[in-house]
Amino acid sequence: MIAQLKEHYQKSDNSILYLCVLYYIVMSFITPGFFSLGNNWNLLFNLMPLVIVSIGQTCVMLTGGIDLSITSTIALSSVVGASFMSSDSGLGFNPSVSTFIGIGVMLVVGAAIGLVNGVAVTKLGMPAFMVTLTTMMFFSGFAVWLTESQNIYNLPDSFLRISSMSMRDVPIPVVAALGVMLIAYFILNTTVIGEWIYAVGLNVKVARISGVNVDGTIISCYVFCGVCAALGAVLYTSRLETGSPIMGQNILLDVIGAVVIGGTSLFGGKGKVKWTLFGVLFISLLDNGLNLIGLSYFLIMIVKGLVILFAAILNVLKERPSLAS
Amino acid sequence: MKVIQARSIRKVLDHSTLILFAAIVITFGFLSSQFFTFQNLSNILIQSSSLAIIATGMTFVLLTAGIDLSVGSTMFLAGVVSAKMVAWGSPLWLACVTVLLVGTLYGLVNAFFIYRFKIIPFIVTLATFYVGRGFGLFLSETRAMNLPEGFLKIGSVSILGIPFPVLVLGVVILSAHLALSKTQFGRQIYAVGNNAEKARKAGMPVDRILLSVYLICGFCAALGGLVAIAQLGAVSPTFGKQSEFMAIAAAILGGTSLFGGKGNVFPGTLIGAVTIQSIQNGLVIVNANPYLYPLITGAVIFLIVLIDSLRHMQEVKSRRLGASF
Amino acid sequence: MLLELKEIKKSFGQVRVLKGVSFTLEAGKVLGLVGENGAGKSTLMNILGGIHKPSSGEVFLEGKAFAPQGPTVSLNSGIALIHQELNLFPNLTVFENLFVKNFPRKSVAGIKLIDRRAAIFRAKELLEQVGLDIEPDRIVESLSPAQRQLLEIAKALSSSPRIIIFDEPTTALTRHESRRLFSLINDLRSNGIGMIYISHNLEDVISLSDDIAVLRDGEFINGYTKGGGYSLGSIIRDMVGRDMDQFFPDRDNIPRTDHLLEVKNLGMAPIVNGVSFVAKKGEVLGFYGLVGAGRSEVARCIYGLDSFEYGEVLWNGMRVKTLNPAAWISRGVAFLTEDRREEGLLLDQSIEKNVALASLGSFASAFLRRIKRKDINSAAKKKAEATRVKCDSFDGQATSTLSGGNQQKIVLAKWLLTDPKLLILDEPTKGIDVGAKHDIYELVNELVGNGSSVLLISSELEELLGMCDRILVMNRGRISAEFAKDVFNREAILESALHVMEEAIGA
Amino acid sequence: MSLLAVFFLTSCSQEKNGPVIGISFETLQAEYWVASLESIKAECERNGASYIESVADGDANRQFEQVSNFISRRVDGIIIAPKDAHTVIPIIKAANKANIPIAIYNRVPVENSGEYITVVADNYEIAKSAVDHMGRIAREKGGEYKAMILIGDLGDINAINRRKGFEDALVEYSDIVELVAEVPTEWNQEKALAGVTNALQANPDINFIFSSSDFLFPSIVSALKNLDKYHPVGHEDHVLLGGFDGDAMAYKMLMEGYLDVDGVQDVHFECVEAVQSIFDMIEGKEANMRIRDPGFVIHQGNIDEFAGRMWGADFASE
Repeated sequence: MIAQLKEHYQKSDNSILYLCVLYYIVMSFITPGFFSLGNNWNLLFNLMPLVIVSIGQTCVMLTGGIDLSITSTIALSSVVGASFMSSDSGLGFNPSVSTFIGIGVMLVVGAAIGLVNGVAVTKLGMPAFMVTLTTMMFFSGFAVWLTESQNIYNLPDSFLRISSMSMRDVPIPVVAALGVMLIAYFILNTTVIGEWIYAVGLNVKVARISGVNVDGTIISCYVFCGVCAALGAVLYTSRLETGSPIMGQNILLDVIGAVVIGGTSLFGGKGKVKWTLFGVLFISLLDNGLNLIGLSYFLIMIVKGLVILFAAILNVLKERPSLAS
Repeated sequence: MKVIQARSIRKVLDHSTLILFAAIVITFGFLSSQFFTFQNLSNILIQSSSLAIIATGMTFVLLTAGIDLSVGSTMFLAGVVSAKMVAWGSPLWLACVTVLLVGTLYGLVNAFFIYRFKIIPFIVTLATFYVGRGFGLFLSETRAMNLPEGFLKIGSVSILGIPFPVLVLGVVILSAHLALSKTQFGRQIYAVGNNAEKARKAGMPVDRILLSVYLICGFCAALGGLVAIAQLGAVSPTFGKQSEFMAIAAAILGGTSLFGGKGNVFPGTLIGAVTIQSIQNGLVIVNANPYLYPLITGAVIFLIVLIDSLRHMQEVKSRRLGASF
Repeated sequence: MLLELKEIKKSFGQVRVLKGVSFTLEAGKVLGLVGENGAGKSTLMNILGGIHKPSSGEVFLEGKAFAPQGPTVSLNSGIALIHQELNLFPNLTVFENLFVKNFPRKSVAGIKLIDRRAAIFRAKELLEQVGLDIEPDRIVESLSPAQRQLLEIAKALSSSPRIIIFDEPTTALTRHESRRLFSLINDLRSNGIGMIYISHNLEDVISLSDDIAVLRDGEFINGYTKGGGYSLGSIIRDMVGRDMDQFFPDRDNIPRTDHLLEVKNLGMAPIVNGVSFVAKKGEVLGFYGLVGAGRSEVARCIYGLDSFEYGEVLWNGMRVKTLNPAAWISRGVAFLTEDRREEGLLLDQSIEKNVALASLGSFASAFLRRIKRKDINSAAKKKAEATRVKCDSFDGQATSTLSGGNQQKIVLAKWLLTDPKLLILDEPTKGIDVGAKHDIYELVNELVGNGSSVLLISSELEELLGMCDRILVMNRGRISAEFAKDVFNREAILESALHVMEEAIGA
Repeated sequence: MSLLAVFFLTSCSQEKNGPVIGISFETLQAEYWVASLESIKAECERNGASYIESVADGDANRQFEQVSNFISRRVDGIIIAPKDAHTVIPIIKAANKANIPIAIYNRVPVENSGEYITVVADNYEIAKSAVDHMGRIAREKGGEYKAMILIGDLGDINAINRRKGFEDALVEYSDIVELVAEVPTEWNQEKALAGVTNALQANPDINFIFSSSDFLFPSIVSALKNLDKYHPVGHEDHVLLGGFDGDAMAYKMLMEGYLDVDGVQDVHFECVEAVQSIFDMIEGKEANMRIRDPGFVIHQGNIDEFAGRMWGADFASE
């Protein structure tokens, strides 16, 4: 029985998920309130925007790139979208129309930043890290400048309800995250462009010679990533009822960390949607549990670091047991 | 005619980083007469010394295709440990030596996990990034700490007319440059960065080389931290935050590749760090609107990277043409 | 006895690669080691080089038991390996590559720094020995493949070895450069150095070697000694395990007269200088020339991998405006490039995915471009099987684990799956074994038999003579001669490839 | 290994009886926040309550998540120092919905229908009166002044309010004080040091400096010392200095006679009142819902009277 379990564990690529389950069980015993309906809902809600943003990042990383500008994308689309919707700025549409327009504008902002990144990386041949580092600086500065640091509020109710509304008993954020995951899964596993993304990540030259539209593939990944970040911004903005120019500025390492811990390679060509889901689950659980235990600020950081290291070691030992000795 | 033109374009592109650096300096010089004073230029050097020292260590790591996200935490830890030691009555020199040891030790921890368990550097240093800051916050009880006069004196003395931070910077850059370009160890770093597997096959001490670059990076981070606090006279809980990104940016701006094997400390990384600092300095000197800082900084760095990649494309083309002769 | 191997066995997991191989090497002799890919030659060499340890068996070096613990030990004991995959670091200079493990050093203020002058001086000596005329401080990235190969040999010499193992040293070299290498080998032989020479070019092996050992499937099959009466045929039979009646299979196609591809005055100074030619339907058109003559570059320009300065390309009589791989593939043109590891294969990906890569579009639905997974997988598998690739699994095995010949077959299968009207092959048989070569020739013939055309670029004149309907010779970026099948003339072709043209010097 | 560590840590800090208070701070980057957090925790303990704490690192979303976690853990009361006036609204709604009393520390939420306690020092007013006092000193001394302000993070509402207070106060003195440098610091000491040095380079005659937070003083002092411009009040080259917060560094500078004016928030008062009101609500008593910390401006003239009320005094003596 144990031997079978062990063999299954050795073979499967779900080890991070198992780690999550283990962590969940342990935490349920030692933390009051962890294993409760309310907390599970919390977990789920905290997870969703992060999942959406991370899925976009996964696509970019599959091509061998990286997108550091997701935080500024979230901030900029939050304030731009909010200023279209806010009753203060007085565009004067009726609430549901302006919600519609607002979300549309947010997604367009995301796509536009993605397009800038993608074009710079492909057509101008700039390294992704530097491109997105500078666009991060630029667009987050732009968001702050645009609003002069002020938050934008008085958003229409129909927009605010997004984070609490349900569609056939499934909350909208969950629907959105599931939707993004399904789309990403569909694209990566069943379409031509999905195959192209992996091929580009594994070897650009081979891909180009084999007729892959390399530039188009990479650009679409950055655009997709930007749209995902913007979608994350929709959920965040709706949840906080505020368009904020510094929204999401601290989630960058969480997102990239989650994707990489899930197993997606930083060098491209290797990664899966479900891995990223597990990675995000791992990071969120970690935060949630440590938060509930009531550890102090710095202990949470120390433990978080140690657990990440621990997970990585487990994963390595699984793949290469010889390193244990 | 066409050839001459092409050649002169290439000449310009070859020294793009330097030329752009000059352009920045000249632009600010025009905007403010204060910029071009000896005092201000030496200010720029003093202010960039800490970043340049950290970026030097980072360059070693980047050359092996690694990355170290934990340098900011190491800086912070260095600051906290030194402040604590001095507060407990230890002599200054002992505090400094201990701090450098702590930094090196931190590098050792990174290297240990990277080469003992073969975990990718990104994850290891992400984990130590959290642990380091958490531990520093624990030691400092998340409070700002002021350092005694003695520290500030180190920061402001001049030896033979050279300000102390610049002197330290000079020694670091010189020894790093010598080590990278004139020693066997240095050349082997480039070899490992190009292809670790080949280097191993060729019988190079790959593990030892990887170990040493992380040690060097940890040491430089601690030293950079010391240089910074010697100027500041205090350590706040946010000390060193985001330094890892700035250090990486400085190195890449100086021509170091994230994929290993390419780059240098002198003039590359030094120019990178000084460029970043000059922009900041110039903006203050001309009393620019504070909101425009990130916009201008982002845009200028983007431009530098763009020109650099155009040069690179040109180079690849001409190299291919020259290959068979 | 310089080196003696006794009953060497080696398994990787379940796979037995060497099943007990024994042979000896004497000082001042060259041992030719031949066998198909996968016969175990490379593993054997890696054992001598200290990279692998044998599962059982013994090695004796000058009578003493020898079990190297790593590459350094081997090298220090006087065994130098020249790998097929070059172990150079392209980001370092020539002299740095020569001495990267052990620079000449001088002490400055107690610190050991590289003695650059001494290093360059010694580098020059070594380069001269192998006949490589380049500055020692050039970046290796800027060297041609042939220059890199020679540099690799110079590197091996720098450790003053007693035994040198050459693994396919001539694949990147021209005939001329190869001859230079052979004379170097003869010099080394007379200096009492023992050498093992591994190559698929059996003529070279026969002319160089004092002894020849044939391996097949990890076993020692037969040994020959110079003057011991053997022929090319008998060696091939030992290698393959069967008779190979005719090396270049027959083809009975008649090229048609209509132009499929026409290139007019194509140029990219200084490598390609006004090249014009026509490829007809149903023919095999060969390109011969020295390395660097511009053959590959012409193909790369046409295919849109490199840009060119002037000239035009016509396809079926129509001028082609968009020159990029995707557009060419949709027209029915495929290009097997020279560097299969860097440009041909996704090494971490399965055979199935590699074969399917260039044909994804034609197996996708119009709406949403969904891939018809079943169709494409079975088609890919069928194509791969048709190339007689040897592998464990089509969907689970990464192509990096395959031998060179099998990898090349996968790349070929990828292009055949696109059903090309024109297939451009750039050095398709470089570094692959006899059996695989034969398979590839047959595949080419089958394709041409169905009415497609092939553009064959090769440095092996034999191959071109055996396969082509027409041969174009390139020299310094120009087409210097054209030969039709009935007037093929070995000497004339070589002459026009080597001849230094008057105007070329003037330019 | 680390799981074991978690076990260990929790077994130490578990299960006291009495109410549990969730404390969520947006940041701990200035000493002021640390002092507040410590003080609130001490107050909780004094009242026989235990607490769980979290810090959101400047991220409103994370703070929302952390407070949601508190709520699902069913804490008895919540004290929160929110990121800003707007993003706290959904947090208030969530707490109200779960029927958990909530106190908003240091920042006033914008108008809303929720039920909550606010404890606030008016950043704008305190900054304005501090700078106003600087202006008065300047007028008394006479002469022309070149002014510099160190601005905090442009994404932080308190930083913005302090900057606004500064600017509005200066209007009255525009005849003698000219603003020549605005240094953005992003609440970062290194940036502040570089910025101040550069500004002094561009305008060597700056003699009026206001820092949006006391924790940036080390940078200012360091820069001034390098130029030999750091002198006590009364010295002819003294640079007029003003700050905000009331931390230990400011206390020391005041006592040693280097700092002219400091706007102080009364941490102890704020914390005691906040905790008290939360407990009143938990116990169902009438609670003071709007606690206003008037703060005060301390300067060389009233130092004897007010120094003891400066929270930095306790920190400085440690």
